[in-house]
Amino acid sequence: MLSQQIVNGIMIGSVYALTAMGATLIYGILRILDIANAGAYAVGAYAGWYMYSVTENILLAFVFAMLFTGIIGVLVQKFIYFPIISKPNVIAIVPLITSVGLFTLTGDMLRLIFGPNVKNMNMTFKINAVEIGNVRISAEWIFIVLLTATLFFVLWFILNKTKLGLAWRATAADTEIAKTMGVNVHISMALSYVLGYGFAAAAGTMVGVLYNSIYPTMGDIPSYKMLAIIVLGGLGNPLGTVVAGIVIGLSETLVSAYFGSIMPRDVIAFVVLIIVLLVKPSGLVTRKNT
Amino acid sequence: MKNKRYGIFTLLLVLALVFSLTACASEQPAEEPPAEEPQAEEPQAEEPPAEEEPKEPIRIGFFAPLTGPAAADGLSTSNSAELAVEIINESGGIDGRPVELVSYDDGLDTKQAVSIAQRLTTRDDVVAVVSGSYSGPTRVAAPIFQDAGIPMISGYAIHPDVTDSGDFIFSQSFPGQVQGKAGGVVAVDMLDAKRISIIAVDIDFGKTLAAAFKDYVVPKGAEIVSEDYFGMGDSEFAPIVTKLKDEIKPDLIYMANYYGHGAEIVRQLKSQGFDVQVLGTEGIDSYQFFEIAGEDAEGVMITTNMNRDSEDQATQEYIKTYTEKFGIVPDMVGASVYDAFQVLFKAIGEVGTDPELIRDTIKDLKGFKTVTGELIEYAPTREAIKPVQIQIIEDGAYHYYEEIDDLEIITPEPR
Amino acid sequence: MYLTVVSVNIGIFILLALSLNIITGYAGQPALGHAAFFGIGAYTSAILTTSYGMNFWLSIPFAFIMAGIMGGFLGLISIRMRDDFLAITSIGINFVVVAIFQYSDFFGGSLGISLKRPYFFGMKVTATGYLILIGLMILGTVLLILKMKRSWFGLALSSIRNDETAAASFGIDVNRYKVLAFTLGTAIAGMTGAVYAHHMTFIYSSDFAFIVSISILSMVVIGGIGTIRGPIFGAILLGAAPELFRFFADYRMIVYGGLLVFMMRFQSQGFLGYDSVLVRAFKKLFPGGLKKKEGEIIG
Amino acid sequence: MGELLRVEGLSKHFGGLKAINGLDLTLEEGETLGIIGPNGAGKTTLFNVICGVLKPTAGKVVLDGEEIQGLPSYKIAHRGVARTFQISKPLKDISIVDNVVASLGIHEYTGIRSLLRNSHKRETVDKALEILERTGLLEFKDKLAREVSLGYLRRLEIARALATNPRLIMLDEPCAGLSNFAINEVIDLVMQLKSEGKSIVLIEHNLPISMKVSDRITVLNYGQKIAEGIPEDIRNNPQVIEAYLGEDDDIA
Repeated sequence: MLSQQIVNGIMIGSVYALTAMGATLIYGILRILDIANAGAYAVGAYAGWYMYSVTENILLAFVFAMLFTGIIGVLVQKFIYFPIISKPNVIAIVPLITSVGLFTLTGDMLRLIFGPNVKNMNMTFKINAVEIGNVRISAEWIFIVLLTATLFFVLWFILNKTKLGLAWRATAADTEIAKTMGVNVHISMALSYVLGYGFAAAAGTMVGVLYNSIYPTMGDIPSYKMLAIIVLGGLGNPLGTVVAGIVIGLSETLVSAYFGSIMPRDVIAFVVLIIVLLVKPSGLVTRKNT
Repeated sequence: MKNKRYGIFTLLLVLALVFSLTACASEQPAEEPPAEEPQAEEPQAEEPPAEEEPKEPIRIGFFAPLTGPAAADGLSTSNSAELAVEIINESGGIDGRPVELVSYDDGLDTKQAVSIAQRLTTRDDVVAVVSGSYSGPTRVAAPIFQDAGIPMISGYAIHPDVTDSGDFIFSQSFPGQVQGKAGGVVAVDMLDAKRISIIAVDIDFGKTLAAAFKDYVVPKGAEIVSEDYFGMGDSEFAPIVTKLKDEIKPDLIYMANYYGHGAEIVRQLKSQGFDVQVLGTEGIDSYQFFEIAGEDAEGVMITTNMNRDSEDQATQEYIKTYTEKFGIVPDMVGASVYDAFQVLFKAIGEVGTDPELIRDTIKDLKGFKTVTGELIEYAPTREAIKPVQIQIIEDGAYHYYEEIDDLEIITPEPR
Repeated sequence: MYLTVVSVNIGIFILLALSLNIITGYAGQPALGHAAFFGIGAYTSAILTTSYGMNFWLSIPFAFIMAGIMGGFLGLISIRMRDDFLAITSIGINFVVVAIFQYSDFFGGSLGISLKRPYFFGMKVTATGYLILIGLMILGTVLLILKMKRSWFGLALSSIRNDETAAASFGIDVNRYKVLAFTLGTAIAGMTGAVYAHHMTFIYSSDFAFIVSISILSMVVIGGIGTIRGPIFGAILLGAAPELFRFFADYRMIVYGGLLVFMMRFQSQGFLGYDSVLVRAFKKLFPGGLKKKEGEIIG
Repeated sequence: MGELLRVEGLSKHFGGLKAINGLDLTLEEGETLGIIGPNGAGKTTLFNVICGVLKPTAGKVVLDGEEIQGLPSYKIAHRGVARTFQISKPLKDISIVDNVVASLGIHEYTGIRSLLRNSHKRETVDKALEILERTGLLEFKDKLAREVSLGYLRRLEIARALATNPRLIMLDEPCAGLSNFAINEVIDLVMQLKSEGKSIVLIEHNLPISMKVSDRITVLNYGQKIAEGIPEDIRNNPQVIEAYLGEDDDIA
């Protein structure tokens, strides 16, 4: 059973990592704890669901969800967040409250447009479940893990192998220095939001497929769980986020499997976080050069 | 000097704010008497029959979580409330008086429920109230209706303290304890299960049902081999299912949870290839359960109050009209709220709008046919006694499997 | 009665917002788990009155102390962590506390705790009674904060909010004052919790969820952080919002979310914060009426 | 006159970087010690270690015969050591006068009891105004600190240090980025403090200023003392010239 549980934990952990990646990318540049990223997650899920119900093509659904939500992200960044953080003397809580407002707004907008009831993807898989030894991986999971891996590869490629990514990393390291080096930080910020909201949308669509349900409040739990993950991952560090997501996924799964219901699943992320931070106040993976 | 002036200014501001509120509040009594008097006197004035005055509507209060995490249930119940009122008005109202629905959204928040209850009792001039909400909001509202002497029927909240608030408070669903016991009957007496795993949602609903279920099955010789509780928002059940499949190997799973959880559990069971009988509760009595679970839902059994295969005309009529009007199939919470309205209409039709008479009539109601089966009577705890329906999912729909009408089982124990 | 009850609810929010403002507004510490301490107070009082038969009035100071002690622990943690780490940790503490309420049978578990209405010299306390009690508590808290603003304590918190290193360089024990700010703020929230529990006659874990912390923080920020008038105004506005917007119930969450975004975008100092449009207009109308004085602390 | 401050074998390492490495220093009561050295020589780190912002890796700091290394910042302030910051750290959102009042309260921050003690008694405010007058800030007294320019914030640093009524004032580049006129004002102020018998440690990048006000000068490079003596000797020390010419032409 242990091997199956470890696989379960890693699989759900990779979904957590994907969910939190958007918030990490945004924090990396703008230093905002963007709760509204969970709104993008729900919006993305609905966008993906809509495209899938029209075209029955899941890849198209993912692309559409990411593009649609990514564009919203850029608009949100340009017209809401950027003007806020560029004002002098703005306290750190202001962007946070803004993101709470945006999150509330999107959640209820989805309810008004699509109704409170669950929407379903009803996806059928042509592949079969795989069994290796006594570990069984279902078709959904094969699809999800492959897709997540692809997305992470794309992200790694963009951040490490392209000029745009270099600019992003420079801005993340130090906005002021990046500016003096001639980096267009506006483009880095826009990139953060395209990728940030796009990743959230991909995660939302993926969870929609996984649980076959999409509903307006689906972002509620990710909205805070992803905060625990990005902090655990060292705030703004994409690699740290992957590690933290998997650590949380494994912890939740193993606690649930071996300790039963000693504490609610949602709390486990925070318990892990508090323990880690008390021991190592800078998070699991520490950022270089800051 | 400046210091002081500023301090005083701030203080004055605060006092002004606090007292403007108090003032608003104390304005209230001035308004209250006229609001209350007609309410108290109306029945007497109108009860002597055959006085053909302009027909004033009978106002019935209603609250449900239309926004927030339980909005789907809120929608289902408020649809039912609308439908019930629409149908009675089409048939000429009660005693010729139209019924008016005063409906509020509590957002699943107890603070709002308290405000709503106060509003209903002191401003809206309602003769009775139906709760379409969960236990928390219903529980905090109940004592306010009790104190105001306005009858309230709770549609499906199962917290025992709801009806314990007093003699004006009724519950239309059977208490958790009865349903848990009925689940036990299905598990051990009908399906002969020996090794049972419980998976329940960690709120009053899941906890109460699981405890009652255990109390029934353990003395009958069945073994509870595992118990797992999870949070309301959980959707990941792979760890639990893996554990059950690889180690516990139960011959029956009892799920006391809602449709979202239930659907994920059966999908996960299927996906991991674990074939086991699943017994659910009214919590998964919703068309959304099939929509999410699809084929994986086949063979799941539930204990609930509405028999979809009922030959009762009212039941079939309700299912048909509801589906036509709202484009979705009614579920347990909707049906229970619909019934709560039927009970109120019946009582008001018999005795008029005096709250105490309504209360007494409801209390003495016997053998009343509702869409969720025959309401035998209300127990001394004011919780409905009615047969428990056992339904099984076949071909993507709930179907009749059995009915438990043994009074031993379905009568709530006195507390 | 309806307005009285709504006013009690708003009054409770005013106290919560004022108390959070001590931690976040004056001491500048991000605290996103204030509802946890509200809950600790509520549960402390509820357990004392139901399980141990204690008098409601006597349970209030216990709630005050218990929440203050727990808040002090958060303060100790805050010494070790900064800014965003602390913000998230305080969210975490909120979740852990709620989980303990929900999972522990001692705290009534998922069934919550039902309470009886308390008596005051033989009279059942009514909504009006609670309104008076809450009004007095608000008055006391406001007087305390006014006193604090003019004291060395207040100046220490301002210094810490602005620059901890600088504060230490002129002799302020930063850690100690942080813990004190957390203790004081959470203790007031705890005291409020005791009244809340008995006013509602029923509490369960979700009354103190993270979302409640966020609402309290929103009230502080929307009203104007670091002032007294701000949190009071914010609590009245957002506390009354669900009732005010009843006539378009379906859209009220959108209005609420939109208001937060709009305010933060165009008036991030809040309605009545330092140099907000409203305050400037007021100053123009009454020159000298709202003159800034020495020792006035703004956010 | 006796020894006020002694630094013995002091080291502060950040990972592999030895910001200060086995440094010895002494300061007599009433003396003005200038500390000079190129960027990265460890001057500000030295201040941070003496004032308790940083804990030393090794070595002792002795103030008036008592070891104070490793004590928290606020305790060192209580012992009469005041410092200014190279990058000004004003209390931005309170007024200039309150910045000074806050500093005047150095012995008032006694925990919860301080809640009951008024911070704006007449005499406290008067004293603050007096210090503002002395530092040329009186006209800005009601402005918020974030509203005044950098030059005045440097004066505010000194005003705040004075307000703690210190025995030892440690000034970290008080003239950096100021106009010539303002520099002269700061120099006058320092000379005045000197004449009142205050002990001063001054970090100053600008050699002529340092030579003008210091009784003695210590030159740091790579965290070590490379020269020490009266200003005239330092001016002619070849090691100093080399260290400075390597990166800066201030000496000219």
